[in-house]
Amino acid sequence: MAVTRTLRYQREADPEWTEWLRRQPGCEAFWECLQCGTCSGACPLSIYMDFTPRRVIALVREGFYRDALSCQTIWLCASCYACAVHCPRGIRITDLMYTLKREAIRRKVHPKGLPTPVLAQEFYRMVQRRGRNSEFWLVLRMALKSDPWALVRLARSGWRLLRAGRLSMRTEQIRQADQLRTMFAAAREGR
Amino acid sequence: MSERGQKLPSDVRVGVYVCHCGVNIAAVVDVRQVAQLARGLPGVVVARDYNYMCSDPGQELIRQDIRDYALNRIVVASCSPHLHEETFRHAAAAGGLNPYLVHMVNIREHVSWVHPDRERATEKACELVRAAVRRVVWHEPLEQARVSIHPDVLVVGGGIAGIHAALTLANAGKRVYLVERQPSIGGHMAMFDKTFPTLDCAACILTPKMSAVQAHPNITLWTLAEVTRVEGYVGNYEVEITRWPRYVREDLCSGCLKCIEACVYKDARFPDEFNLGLSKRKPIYLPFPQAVPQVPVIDPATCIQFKSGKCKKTCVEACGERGAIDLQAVPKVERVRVGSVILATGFQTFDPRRMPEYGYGIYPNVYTSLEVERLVNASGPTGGEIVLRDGRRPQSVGIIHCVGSRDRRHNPWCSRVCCMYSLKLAHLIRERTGAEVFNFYIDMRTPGKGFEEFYQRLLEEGVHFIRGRVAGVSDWALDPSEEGKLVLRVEDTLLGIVRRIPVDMVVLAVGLEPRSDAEELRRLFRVSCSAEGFFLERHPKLAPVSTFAEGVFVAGCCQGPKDIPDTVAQAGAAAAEALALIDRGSIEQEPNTAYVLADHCSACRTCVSLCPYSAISIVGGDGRPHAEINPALCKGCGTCVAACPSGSIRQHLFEDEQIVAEIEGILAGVAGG
Amino acid sequence: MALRRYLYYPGCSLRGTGVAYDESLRECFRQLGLELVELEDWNCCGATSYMAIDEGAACVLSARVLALAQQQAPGVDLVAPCSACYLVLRKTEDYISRYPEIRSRVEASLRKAGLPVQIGVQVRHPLEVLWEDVGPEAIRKRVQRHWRGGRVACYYGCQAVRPYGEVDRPIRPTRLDELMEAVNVPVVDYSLRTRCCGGSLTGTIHEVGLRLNYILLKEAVRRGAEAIVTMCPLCQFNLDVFQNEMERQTGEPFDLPVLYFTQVLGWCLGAELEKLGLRHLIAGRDLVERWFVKERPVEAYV
Amino acid sequence: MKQLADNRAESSNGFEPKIVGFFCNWCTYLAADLAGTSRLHYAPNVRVVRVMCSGRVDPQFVLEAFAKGADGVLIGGCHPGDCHYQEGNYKALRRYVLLRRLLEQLGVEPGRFRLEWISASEGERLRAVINEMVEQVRALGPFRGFNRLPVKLAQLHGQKECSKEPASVETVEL
Repeated sequence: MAVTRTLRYQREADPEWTEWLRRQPGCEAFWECLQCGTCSGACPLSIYMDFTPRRVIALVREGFYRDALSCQTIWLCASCYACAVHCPRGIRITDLMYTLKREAIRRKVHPKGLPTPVLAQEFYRMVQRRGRNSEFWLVLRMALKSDPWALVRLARSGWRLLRAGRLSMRTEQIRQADQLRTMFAAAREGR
Repeated sequence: MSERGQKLPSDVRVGVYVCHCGVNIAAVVDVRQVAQLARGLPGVVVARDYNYMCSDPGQELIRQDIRDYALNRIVVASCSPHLHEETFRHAAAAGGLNPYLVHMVNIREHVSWVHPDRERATEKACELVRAAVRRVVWHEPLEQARVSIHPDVLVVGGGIAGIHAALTLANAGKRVYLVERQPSIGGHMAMFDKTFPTLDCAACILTPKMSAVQAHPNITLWTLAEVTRVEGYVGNYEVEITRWPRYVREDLCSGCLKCIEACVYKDARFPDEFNLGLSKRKPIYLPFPQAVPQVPVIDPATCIQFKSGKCKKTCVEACGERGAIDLQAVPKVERVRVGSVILATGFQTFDPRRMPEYGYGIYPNVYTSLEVERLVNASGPTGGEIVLRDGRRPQSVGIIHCVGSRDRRHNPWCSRVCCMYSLKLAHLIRERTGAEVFNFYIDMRTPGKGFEEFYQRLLEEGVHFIRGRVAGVSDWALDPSEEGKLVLRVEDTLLGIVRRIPVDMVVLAVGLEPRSDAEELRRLFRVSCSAEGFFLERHPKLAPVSTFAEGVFVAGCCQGPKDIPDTVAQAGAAAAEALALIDRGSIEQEPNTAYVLADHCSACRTCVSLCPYSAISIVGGDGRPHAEINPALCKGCGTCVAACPSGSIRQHLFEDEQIVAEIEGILAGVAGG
Repeated sequence: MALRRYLYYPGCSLRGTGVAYDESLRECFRQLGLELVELEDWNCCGATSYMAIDEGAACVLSARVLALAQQQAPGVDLVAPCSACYLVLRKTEDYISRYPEIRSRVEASLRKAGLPVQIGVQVRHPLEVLWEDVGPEAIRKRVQRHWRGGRVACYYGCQAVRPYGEVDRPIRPTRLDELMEAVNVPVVDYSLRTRCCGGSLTGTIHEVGLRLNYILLKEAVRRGAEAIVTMCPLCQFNLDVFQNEMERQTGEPFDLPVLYFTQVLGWCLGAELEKLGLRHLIAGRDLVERWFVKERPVEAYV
Repeated sequence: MKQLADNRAESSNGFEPKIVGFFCNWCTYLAADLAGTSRLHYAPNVRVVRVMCSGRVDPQFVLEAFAKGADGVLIGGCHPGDCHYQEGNYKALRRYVLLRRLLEQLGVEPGRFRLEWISASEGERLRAVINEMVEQVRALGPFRGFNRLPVKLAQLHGQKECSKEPASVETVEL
């Protein structure tokens, strides 16, 4: 029988990272968390998460950023904001999740095999280039990159959509895509 | 300048004392440097810094220096004058100096606690001390005026706090007016069945006190009454009380209640306020069986006679010769003079309709804790049976703690009593129905005498304690076992698992909040409220029942959430403070009154209409007319002083020279001043 | 009635799977005398994915939309029918005003593009416009057709009523229900009205996304609803497209029309049937065809 | 021109405005005490002169403060209806409105002179008001003295010291 050993050494905690997180937009209030669990209770997806949202906050408060960044929780978050509207402390948990997602991608520690980060990145690339998202091509690219078998399932719904006149295979693009690219560049440079 | 020059005493000898307040000041402000600076200021003979100026040795230091250095002005740089001005005035007086030759500088609340930057905090402290030294030079010896204290007391609110305060005062031989807005005294406590943690019957301990109020020769009890106007000041308040008609005369009624029986409405059909609408009453009713006074009341909103004028008036008939029913009664205004006031107006419970996620008002089986108090009460709408609105007996009950409390969207404070009353209700529900009871809590708070033991008892009784705040209550069934139930979705935070718990009954442990009209009362009595709206005590530790309006005291939940033992203790304290005031007979008044330099006054009358106390009159009609200020009426606001076009009104302790000197002192370091 | 003008930001979904929303919204607004002028050269709002990658870029995307609105018709409200677009645009406005760091980035990018930097655009959801600018009473007075369909469950979804929005109160909103009642459409008390459909989860973690929508449909049926009324293209998509698949997996039959509120409203207000995009619906075709017919005016029933 | 440029430079770096506060004893002074007990940190630029009521603030004090080199003056009183002395704060308001007009003529920018209602429970608000005002005055730069005084105002300013006659300027109706 295999047993797992779970122990956290205090040296694994990084209070500076917690401080950094606190300064990120939307993350100011997590320090006030009461650990009441309202977020998890309100979240329709918490039952699929490896850590409930409340536990994620507990992890970031204590500076255990490795657990917080590599967990599935943040990628199961559908950004529905139920936690944020119910939180008695006014913590914008959804915005905290976004920050963790960004940080996980930046550090490349997001769980492999989950298609959610793939979708996010594909979406990002497509809009970055064309200014708009073309649903058909987005889903196709995501499936090819993460789970080609899903195409079989997708084909069925795709067919229904096509018949209902809801599937467009045209690539949407804005006229001034170059203007948008200039803007991204300017924003990256900052002021 | 000439005027000021004349007044400047030739031999000013100032002593300056800079307090460390342990580390409270010294950790931020360089107190040595402040004292150093003070030493160099004109007029300063001695300047010291000391660990605790308010301590006995600190005060002795001042006394000693007055003798050794022949000091005639004192500046103490320490905390807020609201805290220790009296202390240092006493110290100066003990050293043989007139107490009004002392001035305080607030370098704690206004400097060290709010400015973390050492250099800039020290700079500010130095400037404030410099300003104070310049100001104190202009101080003059003053005599205290005394006002006598009227020995009668007004108690507003007839809950347990008001009742206890009134009885304490009356037993000490003082005359008390007890004013209650409801038709009976008793307040929220009268609604409870048992009290935690001893589970003694609320009625058994409260009813005798209510009767004692009624019977006490020193207490004038006015129910259905409200304070509508307040004038005057400590020692001499003039209060106007409006008494709304009961339509049944208290002096004639024998309490036989035959009128209620005789009402043309054979069945009770209007929501009963005392039972929170869980039962019905007639238009003529007794609020509850133990009501004091034991006199029925007629509700004009539902009585046929008042609505249409076409009632057979069977109640009048039933009363017969006694003739206690007076349908012509009109509001009556009483005016009383009292020396002090105790505010004991209580609280209201949080309205859970403000949190639709808990389904109150949507699902009939969601109750507030106060409603359940009535349900478990033997004299309540169900005779103490715990049944749902449809008559079923619940087999499972969920009690949600902290409803409206500890919530930034609603009331951020902890309501203090909910954990304990939830335990009490859990015990009573379990005892009487055998139902499975779930408590959903964020933190269990049981810090009173016998409280933790009671929690332990509940744990042993098998009540569930789930640490987690319920996210929502709904009748959404995901599983056949949940059909027909209310489902609570909650993260059991100790398990780290989200649970769905179906129950028959949900109890919302609603928090305590200030009454919605506390604001009006606050204005009437000119007391302050804290940010959350509870009446503000003068000092949270050292003056917990006094307010910033002298002679007005607070007791009970109008000052903040508290349980019955704390409420009674506070009511006793408020009564004791009032007694102390009365027995002193008189009170020293701050001599900061305004006065007129008659020679300069042109009797232009600008000031006369400005004075809110009508303290100013024009005298000397025959020769040279001028304004005169009655020092007994003047409260020292200084509005007339600022408004006098000829500068002939002045104010003790706030003389123009003093204030201008202070301004100059502050700005002395600025170039170009 | 004076014609009110709004700028219109359809968003990517209304160009594809949400085309029925686009068509019925335009028609519904026309019926009420509200003019929609489509924003020229609009771009994607960034949706939920962008924030997960690059916060600055996400804000720049939405800021361009807002700036275009400012440039093309200053002072005119911008209608965003997709709840996700609505939330993202409003959140961006909030972030720009709240966080100087983000503001300076956004302003730099707008300046570079020659777009207005000072943005004062009011972003609004069609439900909010109908409720506040027209009002349920005025809509009630304009009813032309008597609803022949069954009871509906009003599903608000998540984004539109969440922290940055002002469509309705965030917990147990009621405006969509009241609007349906105003046009005599019976509603059921649907306690899952703001429970999330999972958004793009049906595309990523399909089983989870499917389960969320199964729960929503099942509860609507349990409540006695014969159709669901939605106000977001993603919600409509998720609830509409996968009913077959759910039926296969659970063995429970599902064939509920999932309508846009603009379709129901438009029909009741007497819109031309062909312009309501009904042909784009997938589930519950039989009911849709029975309910939405060219009908005599409402007087015939009185 | 050069001097102007210097002013700007000074205002952007190192200029710490000096603001005189006149706080009423019952509301704003207590709010400052509360800010202290709550350990709310705020800008250390305000020096408080305690008065019993905002109604005690003589226009002369305000002029005196500006004349002696204050960069701003903040009067704090009780909210309308809350005055410990019934309506001293209304008197202060009337005086403030008039005085602000006069100060503007004298070249004192509106941001330098404020009247705020801050109750005993509003420690947080006190902090916000002070921080905001300090920033505002910092942006305005140091106060460079009054414009040339109109005669009437010169009288008003010095009246308490030099004149025993009732002043004939607008202030009489205060």
